[in-house]
Amino acid sequence: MTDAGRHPRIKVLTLSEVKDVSGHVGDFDVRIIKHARYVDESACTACGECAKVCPVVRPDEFNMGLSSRKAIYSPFPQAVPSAYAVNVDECLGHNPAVCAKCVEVCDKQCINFHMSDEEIHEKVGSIVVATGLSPYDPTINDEYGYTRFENVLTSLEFERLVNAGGPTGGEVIRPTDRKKPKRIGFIQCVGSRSAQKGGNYCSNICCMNTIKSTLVLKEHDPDCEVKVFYIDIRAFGKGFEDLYSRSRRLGVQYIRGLPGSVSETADKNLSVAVENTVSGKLEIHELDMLVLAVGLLPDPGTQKLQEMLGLQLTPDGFYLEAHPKLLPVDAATRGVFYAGCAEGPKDIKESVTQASAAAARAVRLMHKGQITSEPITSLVLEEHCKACGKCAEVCPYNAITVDVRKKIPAQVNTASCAGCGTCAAECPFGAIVMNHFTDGQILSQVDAMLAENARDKVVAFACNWCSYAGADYAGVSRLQYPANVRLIRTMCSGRVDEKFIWEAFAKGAPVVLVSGCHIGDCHYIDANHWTEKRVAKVHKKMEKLGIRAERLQLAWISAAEGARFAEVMRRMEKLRQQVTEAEIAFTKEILSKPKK
Amino acid sequence: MTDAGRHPRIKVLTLSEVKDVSGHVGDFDVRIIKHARYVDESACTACGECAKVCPVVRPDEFNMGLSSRKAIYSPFPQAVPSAYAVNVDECLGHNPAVCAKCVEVCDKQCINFHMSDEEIHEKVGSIVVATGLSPYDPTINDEYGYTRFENVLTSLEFERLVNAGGPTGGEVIRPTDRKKPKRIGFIQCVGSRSAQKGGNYCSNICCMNTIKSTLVLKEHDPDCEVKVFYIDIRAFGKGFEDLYSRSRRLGVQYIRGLPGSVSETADKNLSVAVENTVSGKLEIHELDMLVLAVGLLPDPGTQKLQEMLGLQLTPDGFYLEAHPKLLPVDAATRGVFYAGCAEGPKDIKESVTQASAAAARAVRLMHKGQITSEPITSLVLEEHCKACGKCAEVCPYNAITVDVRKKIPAQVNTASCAGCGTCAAECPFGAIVMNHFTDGQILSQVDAMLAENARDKVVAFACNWCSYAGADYAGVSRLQYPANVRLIRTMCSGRVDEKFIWEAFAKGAPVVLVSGCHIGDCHYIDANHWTEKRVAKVHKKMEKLGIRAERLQLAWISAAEGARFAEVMRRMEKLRQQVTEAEIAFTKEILSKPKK
Amino acid sequence: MTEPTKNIQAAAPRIGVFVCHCGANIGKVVDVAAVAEAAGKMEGVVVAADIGYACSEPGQQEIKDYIAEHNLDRVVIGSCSPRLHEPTFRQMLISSGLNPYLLEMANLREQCSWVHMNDSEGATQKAMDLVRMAVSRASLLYALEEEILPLVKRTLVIGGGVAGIQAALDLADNGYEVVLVERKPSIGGTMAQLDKTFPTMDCSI
Amino acid sequence: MTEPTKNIQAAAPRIGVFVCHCGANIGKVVDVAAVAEAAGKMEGVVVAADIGYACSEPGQQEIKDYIAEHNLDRVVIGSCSPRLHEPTFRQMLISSGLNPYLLEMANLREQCSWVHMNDSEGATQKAMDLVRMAVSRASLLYALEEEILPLVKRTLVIGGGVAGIQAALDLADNGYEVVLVERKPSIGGTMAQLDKTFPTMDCSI
Repeated sequence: MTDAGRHPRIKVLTLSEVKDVSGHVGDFDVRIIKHARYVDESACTACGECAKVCPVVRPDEFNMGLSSRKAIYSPFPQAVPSAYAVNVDECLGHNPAVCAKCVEVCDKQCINFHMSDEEIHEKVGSIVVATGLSPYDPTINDEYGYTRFENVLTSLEFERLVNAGGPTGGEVIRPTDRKKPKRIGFIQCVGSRSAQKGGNYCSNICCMNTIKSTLVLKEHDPDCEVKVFYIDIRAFGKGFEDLYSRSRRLGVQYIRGLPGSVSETADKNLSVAVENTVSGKLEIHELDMLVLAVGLLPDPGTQKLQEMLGLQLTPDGFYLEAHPKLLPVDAATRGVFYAGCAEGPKDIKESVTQASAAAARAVRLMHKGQITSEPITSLVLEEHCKACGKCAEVCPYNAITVDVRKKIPAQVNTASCAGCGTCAAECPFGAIVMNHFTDGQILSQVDAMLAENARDKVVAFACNWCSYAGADYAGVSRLQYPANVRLIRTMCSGRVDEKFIWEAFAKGAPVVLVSGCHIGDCHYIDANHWTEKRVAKVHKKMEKLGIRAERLQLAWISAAEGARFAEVMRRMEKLRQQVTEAEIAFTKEILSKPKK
Repeated sequence: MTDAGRHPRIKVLTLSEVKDVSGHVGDFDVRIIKHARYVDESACTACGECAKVCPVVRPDEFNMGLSSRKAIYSPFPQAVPSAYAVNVDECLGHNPAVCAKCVEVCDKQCINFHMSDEEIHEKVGSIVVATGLSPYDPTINDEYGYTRFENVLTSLEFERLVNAGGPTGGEVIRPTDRKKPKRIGFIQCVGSRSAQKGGNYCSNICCMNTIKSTLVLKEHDPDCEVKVFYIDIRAFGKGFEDLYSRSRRLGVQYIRGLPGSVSETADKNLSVAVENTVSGKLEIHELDMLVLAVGLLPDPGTQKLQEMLGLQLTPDGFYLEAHPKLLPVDAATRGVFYAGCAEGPKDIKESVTQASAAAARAVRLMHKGQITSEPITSLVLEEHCKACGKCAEVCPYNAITVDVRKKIPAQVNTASCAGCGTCAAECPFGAIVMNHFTDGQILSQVDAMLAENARDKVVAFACNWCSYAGADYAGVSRLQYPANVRLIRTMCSGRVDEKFIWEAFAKGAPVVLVSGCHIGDCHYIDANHWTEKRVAKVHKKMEKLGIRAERLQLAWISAAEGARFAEVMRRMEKLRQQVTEAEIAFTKEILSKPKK
Repeated sequence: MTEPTKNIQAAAPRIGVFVCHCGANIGKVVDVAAVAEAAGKMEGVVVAADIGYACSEPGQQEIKDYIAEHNLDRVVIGSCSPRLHEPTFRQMLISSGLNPYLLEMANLREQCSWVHMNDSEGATQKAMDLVRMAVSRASLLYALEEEILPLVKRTLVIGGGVAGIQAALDLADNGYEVVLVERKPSIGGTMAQLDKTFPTMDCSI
Repeated sequence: MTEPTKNIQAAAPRIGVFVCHCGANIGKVVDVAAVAEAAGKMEGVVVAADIGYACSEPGQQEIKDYIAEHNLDRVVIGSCSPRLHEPTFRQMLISSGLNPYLLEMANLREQCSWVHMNDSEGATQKAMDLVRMAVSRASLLYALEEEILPLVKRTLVIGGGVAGIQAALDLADNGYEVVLVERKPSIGGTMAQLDKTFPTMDCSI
């Protein structure tokens, strides 16, 4: 923390928020609002005289409200920057007649109520999103009586309570009578693994955090009774199982089953009813204090930032990686990287590791001092563009901007474009050229293929990463299939334009196959969703035209599915044999008419 | 994989082993043995003609022995380099009279039996250890009848069986009758979480791997019966819980409890007896096939490499990080980093993330093109060194080399030295100077402190990272304690030389405190273990000399334990008050005699 | 149908077609000589030849000699999968002074000879089609250049918790400027609130 | 007792001692002027003074002026914890032309005035001792220089599984040479054996 605060190349902006980001990889424009601190952070020595005289007392957020602070305060003793701040909403005002006590007492004259919010502009080449987490708040559903029973705490409140630097100096006392609790319970999965409340995902850290807390409790007081109510104990990481065993050896009871209800006794103890799924019996446990192991939610600002940077979210609300296994810290938006709980719940070790990984990826991007854009990108022909916005809608990389209202033609940011070609396939006006995979180039392949004996051939489009690779793998495995299929390679199945399919049928193709990566495995995030929609659309049109929809097939074939590729080819050949001369002739005729 | 194989800056050495590493960060000398492949890897086009004619048939390791390969073979179709290799132990020999069939059939003349192992020397500035894992082998303990019952498979064997690129083309058939199994069981934690067999740690990936397998099975055959026997289902990661729920929704049965025994029926089915810990009853499940979810062990070469590079291992046998939370990919040996399962069991996403992090740390080290060594390092006075080897033994960073046999004086590699000063404290001959914390400098502080009114003062040594910081924190928290303590700061408590303690007592100190980071939290890996041993040694000597051992105290105080610091200070003051003038006089006298 | 404005040929293309035997791998199933001969008659093809191993050093040299001799401006190789040797042949074009995007490959091994081993006739027909398609496409290829865009060597880190701090430090220690933006009055995030075992204020943070 | 050979003073040390009030933080508990006065009489001390805020710009300038005026070669600052401002004052020494390791701090705030607020007498005594200890240590300090060692910009990656491959790629893409050593005949490791969901041969690997 202090290292970051004092590093000559790190500019720390606290009380600050990113308001807007424009531009693209290599050249982002960032607008930041730095809220007024009302204390000169470089001059303040954190002596604390100001807070002493401040008359406004508020609950201390850092201690989860278990202690108090003033309206002028240091968030916590080791804060960086090591300077006080005024919460201006709480402050009585600086009119000397009203208060201004802090201003008077500050020798160094650091306090200045005339400070105002500052707008800061920064130019950066890359962005690391490390927006962290937000703990689940059990007040919403009043889980286990949290809002009604004072001796029910959240795990974060408990954390401050056992912390040597916390409000009790690390002494565990329960709120109602400030006595040492002798019987303490922990309830796991509060706001996790539940369809009703919080997330339905596992929050990753709560099991180990509870186990740690049980060890701390047993260290403080070996005789105290500690019970943990759980579904599964997820001690999955390095050294975790060892801590779990140690906790059990020290006598901590792990009871499988989440409590059904909690009630308060006359002396403010808690009566916990649980069906022990091991014994199968309903048990009542009386406890002095109860700790709710609350889950982790994404930071509330996640969605705003997601829109600003064109990022994706998982159904759980965390940021989605460009590839969940092979590019785990890259965002789909080029130049943006994830670190820490913003990407999903994780512990400190994982956060630190991921942060270093994000740094590696950012450095990899920046070390040359320039961005080389792959030439296989798309290109807008402005004279044809009607600024309809379709291309921007389908681009998985947010690489296209178009002002639909002002009818300003689309613009491709070639640094962000990954070259899937979905925009070119979807453009209703033929206004987008996909370099190296132009309409003309692909259509010429179709035409060349079908110039002779079209009736005998199977036309197949295959994406480079999965289905074309699957075909190669069939070859490596020497899997035999009929020799009349001819593949046309595109980078992504999303490139396969409707007109390629119509051209094939118009030139007499009996059957056409479109193949790509499985849904979820697309090399271009989710461009193959558009393939799927497009094929469905063509199917419908075929039916309308009286062409058997079956003649157009869609198949997902992964790079490892050589056998599946061969099987699909055999199936296509069977299909081809069922297509009659008459059908083909009819199709050619109907498609030769002006409007398809 | 192919990206790595063709990257102009990556030199891929397969069939190769690191034999020896010398030197240090920035300048390692590496000796590598590249075993003969007997095939020219740059010329081979992997056409496979050679394997066709090879008469030697062996089980295919890649398919876990579920298929066969020849003595000349490509390990798997997408292998990099894409070249065949000869297993010379299996080959019949290249005498044309004997065989040499492969040599004859290779058009490009790639096969050369005169190749020999090559020794390669490389100079590098940093090292990434990514030695991976070794799956647990259930033949050792014959778990669940693995060696006796053919239809009991390991999870890796099963993996090859369901793999579209595997020996059955992804068709799940059971070994004995090659029929589709309709009832399949998975047993979790085979070789994990067990004190008896394999590791007693959790192998991290087996739960999710099994869940994935159940989904694949249900996709192949929605009616098949799938049962999973488990202790806890550890679906802890992003999207994991979702897969687990999906598996349960598809009807996969999760049965809590590990089977007690497995027997084989007449028709080669498996009868599994398990105490269902939920129902509490002993159940018998008859299954067609049983899959053992085997745990992950460290690679067998781990220990050899550990010795070569001076690394540490955890009790589980995986590599130990320099700091488990804040430096999770750094080894304690400067310039060495960890990636993947070498550091502990983890899935692909975590491995990839950690690998990027390791790259970031290595790049961070190398980007300046030079190593700046902190000046606060130790220094050997060769004329005093007796080459006893003690310093090298205690150095947590392997930064000192000394040839004990040849009596060559110790040498400090300043690039690796982190400056804890343990060597200087432990050297029996005063031959090591710790820069900026020399004996003279520290003794002068002791002397200056005790020059007047020594009787009233508490001498306290505090390490920079924990106990000195804890004292600061007490200050920040305004915790009051007696004013007669004076702290002497060293970087590590490991620096506190016996002679500093004796000097304090000799100069009339009533009590002395040595304080440092908690065991396990030492900023210098484990240097404070030596502090502990040393204090114990001094305690014994004190007793021998008739000095109350109680007058020397050892306390572990973390940076957050301000309250604890204040409390220890109060305890020291109480202790001080109990020390009599006579005791002090006696101590001074006895210590003024030549031999202490 | 719209054609890219860029895609205008200055002159008639001069295509060379080279069909690889890959030893017997292609040659045993596909009539390589016949394919080369058919290719020689295709539109835009100036020269066509069969080659033992196109990927080998001598094979590449042979092709480079053809390029120079016939002043070729486009090259079609019928051999293995482009996933294997496209980088090799692109490099070869560069060393012949051609733009690497003026290469097209026909996959005659993985997607032809190896999968139609018992149908020489069909495989040869397919090989001819694949080469024809490649030639047709090749005549419409145009040179592409990598675009070089400027880059600001600075990073914005959003969030000052343990992850943001670590990312900032690793970047800064690598020599990059970092702007670290934190909503609260201090950096530290949730970690600063935690008690020891998930670790404490110890050390660098 | 052995003394380091390096640790030989060329001449008598010329130490300056500066005791900071830190506003009222130290000054209200500790008799700062008395501490400064006592320091002035210590061995090796050429000049001693009390300062309002040593860490502030004017405070630092004042000290720098003393250094120049009295030709000081060592500086002792009695103020807050070195964990807070040692970097600040080391920087100050450098800008005064002194080696930064010739600085010593006495912690009169966190470890004195703030923790003995009701014992002015004891705190002042302690402050004097802490300054005396600092002066005594300062007179034995010697200049230290960072050592610059050569570095080979190459990395050895041991193991060619998914982790080794990724580390190698990230390093190579960052411009570093990599030697990737794998025991088996192919890189790929365990990952290459796995079926799809924990993913397969798709994409870049």
